[in-house]
Amino acid sequence: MFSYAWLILALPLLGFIGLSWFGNKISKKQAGYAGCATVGLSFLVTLVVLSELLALEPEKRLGHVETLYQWVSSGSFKLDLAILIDPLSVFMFLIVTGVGFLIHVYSIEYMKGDPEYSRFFAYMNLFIFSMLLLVAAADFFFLIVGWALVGLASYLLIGFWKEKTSAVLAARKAFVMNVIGDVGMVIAALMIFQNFGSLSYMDVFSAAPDQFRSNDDTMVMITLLLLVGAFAKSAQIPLHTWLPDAMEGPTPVSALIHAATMVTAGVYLIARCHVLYELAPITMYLIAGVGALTAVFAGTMGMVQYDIKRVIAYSTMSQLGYMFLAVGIGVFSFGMFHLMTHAFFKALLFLSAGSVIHGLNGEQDIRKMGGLRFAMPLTHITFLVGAICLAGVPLTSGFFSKEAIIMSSFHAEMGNIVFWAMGVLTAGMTGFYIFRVYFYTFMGKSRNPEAHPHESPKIMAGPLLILAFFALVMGFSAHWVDQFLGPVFGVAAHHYEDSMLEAIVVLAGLGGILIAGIVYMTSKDKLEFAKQALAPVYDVLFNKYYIDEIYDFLIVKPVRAIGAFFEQKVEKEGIDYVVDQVGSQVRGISQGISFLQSGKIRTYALNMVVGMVAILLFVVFL
Amino acid sequence: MGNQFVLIISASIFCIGTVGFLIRRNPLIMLMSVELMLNSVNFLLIGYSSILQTLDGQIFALIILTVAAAEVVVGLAIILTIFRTRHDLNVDHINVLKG
Amino acid sequence: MGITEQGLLERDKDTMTLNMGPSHPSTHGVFRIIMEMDGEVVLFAKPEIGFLHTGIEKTSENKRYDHVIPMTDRLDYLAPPMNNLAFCLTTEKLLQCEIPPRAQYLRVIMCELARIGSHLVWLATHALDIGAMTIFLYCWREREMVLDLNEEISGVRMMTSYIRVGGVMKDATPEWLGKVRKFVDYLPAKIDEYELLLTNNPIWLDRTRGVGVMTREEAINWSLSGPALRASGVDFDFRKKRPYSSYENFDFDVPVGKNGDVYDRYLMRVEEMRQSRRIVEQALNHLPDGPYKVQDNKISLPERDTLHTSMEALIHHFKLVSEGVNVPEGETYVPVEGPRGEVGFYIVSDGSGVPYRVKLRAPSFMAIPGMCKMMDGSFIADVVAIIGSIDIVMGEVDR
Amino acid sequence: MFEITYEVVVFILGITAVLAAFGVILCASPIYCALYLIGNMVCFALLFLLFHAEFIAAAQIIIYAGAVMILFLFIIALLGGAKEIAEPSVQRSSAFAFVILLFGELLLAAGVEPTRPITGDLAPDVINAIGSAKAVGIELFSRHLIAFELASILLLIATVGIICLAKYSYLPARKPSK
Amino acid sequence: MWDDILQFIDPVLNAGFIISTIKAVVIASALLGIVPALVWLERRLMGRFQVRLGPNRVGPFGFGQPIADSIKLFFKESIIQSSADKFLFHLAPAIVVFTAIVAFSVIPFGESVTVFGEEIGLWGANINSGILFVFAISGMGVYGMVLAGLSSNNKYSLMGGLRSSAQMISYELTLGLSALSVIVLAGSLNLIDLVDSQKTIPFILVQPLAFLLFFIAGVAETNRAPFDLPEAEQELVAGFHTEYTGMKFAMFFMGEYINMVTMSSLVTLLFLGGWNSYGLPLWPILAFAGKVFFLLCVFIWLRSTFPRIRYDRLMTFGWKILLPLCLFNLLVTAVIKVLYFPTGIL
Amino acid sequence: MIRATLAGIKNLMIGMGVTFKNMLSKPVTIEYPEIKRTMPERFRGRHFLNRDENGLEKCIGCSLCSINCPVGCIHVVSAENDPENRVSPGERYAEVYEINLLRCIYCGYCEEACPVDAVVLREHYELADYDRDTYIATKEDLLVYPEPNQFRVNILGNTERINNK
Repeated sequence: MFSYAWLILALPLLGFIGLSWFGNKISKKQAGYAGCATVGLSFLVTLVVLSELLALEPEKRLGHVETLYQWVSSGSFKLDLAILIDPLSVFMFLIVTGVGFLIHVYSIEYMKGDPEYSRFFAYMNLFIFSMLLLVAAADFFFLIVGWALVGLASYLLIGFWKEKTSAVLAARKAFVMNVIGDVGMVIAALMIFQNFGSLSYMDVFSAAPDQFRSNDDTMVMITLLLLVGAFAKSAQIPLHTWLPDAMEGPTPVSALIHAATMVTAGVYLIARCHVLYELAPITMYLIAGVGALTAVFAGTMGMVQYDIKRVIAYSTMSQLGYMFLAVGIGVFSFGMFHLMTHAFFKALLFLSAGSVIHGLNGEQDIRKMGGLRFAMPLTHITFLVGAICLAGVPLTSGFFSKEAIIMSSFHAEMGNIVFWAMGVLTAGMTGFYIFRVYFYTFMGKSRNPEAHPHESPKIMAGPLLILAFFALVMGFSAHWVDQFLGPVFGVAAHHYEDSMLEAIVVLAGLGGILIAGIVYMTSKDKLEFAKQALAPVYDVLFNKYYIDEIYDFLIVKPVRAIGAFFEQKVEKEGIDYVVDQVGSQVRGISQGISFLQSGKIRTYALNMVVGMVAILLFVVFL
Repeated sequence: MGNQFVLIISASIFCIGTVGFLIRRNPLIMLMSVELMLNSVNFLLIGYSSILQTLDGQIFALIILTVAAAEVVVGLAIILTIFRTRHDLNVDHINVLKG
Repeated sequence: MGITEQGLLERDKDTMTLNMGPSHPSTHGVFRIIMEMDGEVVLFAKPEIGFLHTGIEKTSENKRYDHVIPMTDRLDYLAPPMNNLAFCLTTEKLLQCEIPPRAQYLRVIMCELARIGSHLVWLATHALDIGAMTIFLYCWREREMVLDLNEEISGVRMMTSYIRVGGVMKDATPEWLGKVRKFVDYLPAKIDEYELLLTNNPIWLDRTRGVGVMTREEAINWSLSGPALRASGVDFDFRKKRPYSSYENFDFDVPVGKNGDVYDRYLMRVEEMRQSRRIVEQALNHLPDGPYKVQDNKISLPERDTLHTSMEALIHHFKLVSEGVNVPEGETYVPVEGPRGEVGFYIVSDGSGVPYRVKLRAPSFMAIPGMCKMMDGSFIADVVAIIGSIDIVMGEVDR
Repeated sequence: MFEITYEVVVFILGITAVLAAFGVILCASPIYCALYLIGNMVCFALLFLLFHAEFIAAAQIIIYAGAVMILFLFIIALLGGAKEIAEPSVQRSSAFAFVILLFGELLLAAGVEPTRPITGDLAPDVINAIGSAKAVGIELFSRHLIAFELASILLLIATVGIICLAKYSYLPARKPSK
Repeated sequence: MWDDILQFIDPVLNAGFIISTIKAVVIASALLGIVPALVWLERRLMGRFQVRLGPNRVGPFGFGQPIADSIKLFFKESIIQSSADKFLFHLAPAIVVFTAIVAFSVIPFGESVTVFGEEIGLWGANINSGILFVFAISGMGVYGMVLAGLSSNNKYSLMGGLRSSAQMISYELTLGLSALSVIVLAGSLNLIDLVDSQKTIPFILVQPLAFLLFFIAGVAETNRAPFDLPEAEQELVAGFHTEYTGMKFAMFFMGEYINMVTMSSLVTLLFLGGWNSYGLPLWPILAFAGKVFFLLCVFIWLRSTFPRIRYDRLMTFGWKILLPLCLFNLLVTAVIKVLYFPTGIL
Repeated sequence: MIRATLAGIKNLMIGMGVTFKNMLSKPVTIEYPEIKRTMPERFRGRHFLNRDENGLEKCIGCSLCSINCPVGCIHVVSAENDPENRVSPGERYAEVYEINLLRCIYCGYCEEACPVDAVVLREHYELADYDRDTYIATKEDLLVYPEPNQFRVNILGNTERINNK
């Protein structure tokens, strides 16, 4: 029925292979168009799949496994090259290919000056393919393959400017963090295979509720291990440190990784495995807690950063926190909805930021920007749209999705006031930091007299406008998304009405904006006292809570210190002396018996035979 | 032929291979002796695969065949490299490992 | 591993000395190469010559000038007229006699036919060395026609001795000229056929391209000459640069190569065949009338039919036959462009009828060191190709 | 009747294999050793045929006798097959002693009854009906897939290793003139 | 007592055994008889390619020439140089001829016919993995060349032997893998089944690339020009058989020509549809013979046209071009077969 | 690369086409012992001593041929003619006239030197024999006989020897 659906995967793969083989034989323009075309066509195929899916009855939309090829059939272990078509995966396809396509188009212009243009597009196509594979996988095996490939592609892309040391280091960091997650995933997959005898989603999910009670140890273990992977990929505490560093890659990469695809994989994974997670409420609480915590935590860090991309990166973490909170409290479709709206406005923000950076010839420090609203009117508008969506100004998409999550965090079965409070706090901070960036960048006067900002070309503006449009209007599709995803999660999430709480959320967001306006639009001098007072807090926040340093202090330093101690004291003064003495004594003895260590292979072999005789003697006669 | 015959032939060839490995000084012939030993095991496996009427033995033999091919190729390459650097093929003269 | 001298000496221990020749199918005669081989790769090659030593240079010191000519035939036995011409030009320079234009044109026709014939043999054997057997017989088929022409004008297929001091042996008959014209018209199609078989054949390209490369400087320094020199990009041809025997009257191109590899030498020679054909065609079209040898009876024999009528002619005949040409005292050297390169005789005369010293500059001999240099680092199969591409003739190497 | 012929042939081949094995370890010249080893392998291949393992027999000949032993001969040709003179030593005699001991033990072990015979149902006629190659293939790609993949990885590693070991630059140079 | 003995040998004397023996004798002697004919064909055809006549003095059209040659070779003194390894020197040509003949023994050349009520298959033996058998045995043939090279104590021979071993190992892979793509299509290793599965169309139309690769590798396997490196006469004088004279030299020749016949038959069986005549009114065996004859002529044609490939190029060609192509072809074939024709093509 | 490969295959095919075309053409060889070429007039084959129209030997024994021979393979001993029984038209004749055919290089210098057209090199080229002695051509071997066949004398090759020493 969806036999052509594998085209969605095949096209970007084709693009990757083609561009990496013939990339240097074709012109830049051709490479760029080829890279875009594969993703664009993939998007079109997705649309066709979607239309076919919509033509079906809602309950028949589940579980279409398209087997391309029976790969391994070894005894009980079966592995098919198959993709899963259901509303969830198609939903993800739409986001990945749609937003990915826009980012590709944007990159055509953005990466124009780069000498390794075709390599860039090859990697981008690889990334899209890996992400699609991750999403389309019908079993845990291909999920892990996609998972690892996404990691690889992100490594390649973050370290794309390989002559930049920081980029390479960041890429390595991201890779290591991801691999930590992969290990968890692999162990989880092995446990699943051990318990269910299959890796297929269908088999596992149908067998799980019958096989395990709620909060069964095994189930908790599996879900926790899966969670490790999800946390690593979605940059949740404590595996979040790679994400801000990943901003070293080109801006379209940041947009692709942080908006549409990679970081959402964790959310997708939990949503996909909701059957398992529903069997392990403890894990759910953990997810919600970590999500809320990350949201607050990243929000605070985002408030003080000066790198435009870093701020947006922290906001990504923060918004991912929302999504985790959502899936943690069991409102999966809200999580997915927020994932979608976030994909639009975050891609929009990143691309606008990229446009700013492009216009300022690579400048990323917001302190050196300012007054760009005149120089770059279009970018100004698109950024503003992204900012109000992110800040949750009413009637924008961010408002609908965020509000739904925060409402549920209070009202839903697993919600409570703490989650709600953290959500509201984060909402306020969100408004603050994004408008801080906005004011810094677009308002006021230019702080850098040498900068000559210019508006980005049309080909970059197109995707921005499209994204801005969707970011504004997609909020109204909330009901439809619920309807569409409902069958996957068993039941559509309930929409809670509580005008008081809603008002608080809105006010929090608007308040954040207002404070930002007051702080950054007024004269500096009046705030000097506040700065003085908040300096320690500011330092902590600016240094990202010293997390890297804490890791350094807690793990690296002690190990080094212990090592140094052992090296200096214990080894040199204590052991060495003993060893020297022992050694010189032993040398005398060993020289006597060194004929055993003759260096001749045949002697060793003879020893082996003697041993064999002895062992056989033992086995046979005793 | 009963399984005793298979066992005896296999055991004798295995022992002959062992002796060859122990008494010869030419690494090529030592490698050949190892082949003999591997072959004897193969023979045992296939003989028993026929006697027990399963194919597991044949599969094992096939894997051993692969391993043996890899081993020989690498072994010969090592011998060739040693000969190129030392111009000598007597294993007793190669005692870098001497303690 | 970089090759240092020490490394080389270390490695010498597991090299193999391969002795190619003196009787080997593709050393083109009794030529011996002693090669140090590492597997299939030649580390260095050392030539050894002298198996065909005939002592022609020394013998010439005891022969009258006209008696040397049949001997020069035996030097480069694939293109004897070239040697005859070189010797005769040198002697004539010492004699300071003017050669009639018809004789000069006939010499040119013979030489260029010889060049075609020689290159055909070269192509045949070279291709056979590389393994293409059939083209051998195709070339032989055409070469047979050259030999037939030789036979008809001089009486002998190979050792023509046609070019003599003072002119040529006998005048060309109109029938013969007609046959030459027929041959000239017939040849181009056949050359195209060889090219179809070889020039673009990937195996042929594989075997010849990038093999035995000699750069321009190397080629000059290793004193290559002829097509091998031109293949390395040096535009030098005696026929153009220092015209002799009325070559200045002919319009032809000198092909020049770029890479100096075996393939370029092949292309040079094939193109030279075409150019030689052009020269022959022009010579036929503009063949002047007149005597075919010097009308001085002290240098060339009187016409046979005058012997019975003229006593003076008979006396000259007797004198010339029994004493030979008396060449004035002096020494000189005249090079000509042979099919293998510069052929030249250096003659010292003491005024008697016998040369005091004759020295041959043989192109093959001069090319052998360079040839062995090319072999360094090539495969044994390339050695064969390189020998073929230089086209050595042991007759003139050992002499 | 056929049974007796069959057993006689098996017996003869077995004995020949043993004799060939003796040849391998007793010949002075490596070339002859290699030849005896080929003989041994051919005997084994024929025995495999008689044990209804056609595919393994063919693989044995193609891989062992056709490729591996050619490599041996190749190396012998490269290195020169120097003869080896045997000389008695403690090493030799102790080797003989221990190996004879080992052989004795193995023979005794052969007398022990198999404790857990795992028999299958693939009688010769069943295999013949499927075809030896097919049967082995089915088995290999279903139950022993992991082993197969591992073996293929091993081969790959061996390939890489051999290339690393044997890679040898041909940078010839003219001998320094004296 | 005699009764017992008779009873013992009775099963030996049954029809199957006798027929097998007769078949073996017939095939072996036919093969040995083909060799002179093939020599004649090669020399005449080469002559024609080279615008000359070829041998034409002994007998009509020179038919007697190969016979005269073989008589000469029979009675020629067999010279063995004193430094050669005598045993191996004698053994090498025997291996070549033996393996060549044995490899042919499983080649079928027609359907079975009924003679005197006995159904006789036109093949030496019909074994299940016939093609594996051919590869195995013909792979053994290289021992003859290597041993000849080793035992001659001549550097040219040694290099010829080394070349032949390297060449055989390299090209056997291509040979096997390209045959494999056909085997995948037919789903059988049995040569007769392979032919039967080409009833409608020959595999050359389905697998042109495999055919080309197989043929090239086949030419290389039989050491024929342009792959005749082991005996490259312009470089290595005569390669591994430089030192051989008389009958032993002739045996190498016999081996080479029989291998040519085997290889042509194999190509015919695998790719040209064996004895299927595809509508032409031909006896099956004539169809088969005609195809083999054509391929033999192509062998000769190739020899007369192409220069010889260089050793390193040969290796590069085999490993870097033919082998990847083979693998690619096999992969594509297997994928197509699995996806679209899981039950068998045609 | 693909284009190069295709071009290579094309050129290989062209080569095969050339050989095939030549296979269909007429062979250029002639079947020698049955069919013999007619040699050109100037062909320098074996030597002959001519006779004049009276059947006398033309050679006058002047030894110019011997002097002009670059390799010195001609041996002439002259003698006075007996007026009654003339051998040659001149005063003297060659009593001994020998040519060492193994040494001769067939350069034709003797022919050029001869003032009376006595020694000539003719179109006879089948000079192979099993016996070295026969290569010392004496006067009997060299002289042509007027009737019926000029070339009856033939020491070498395919016709029988006339003189039976």
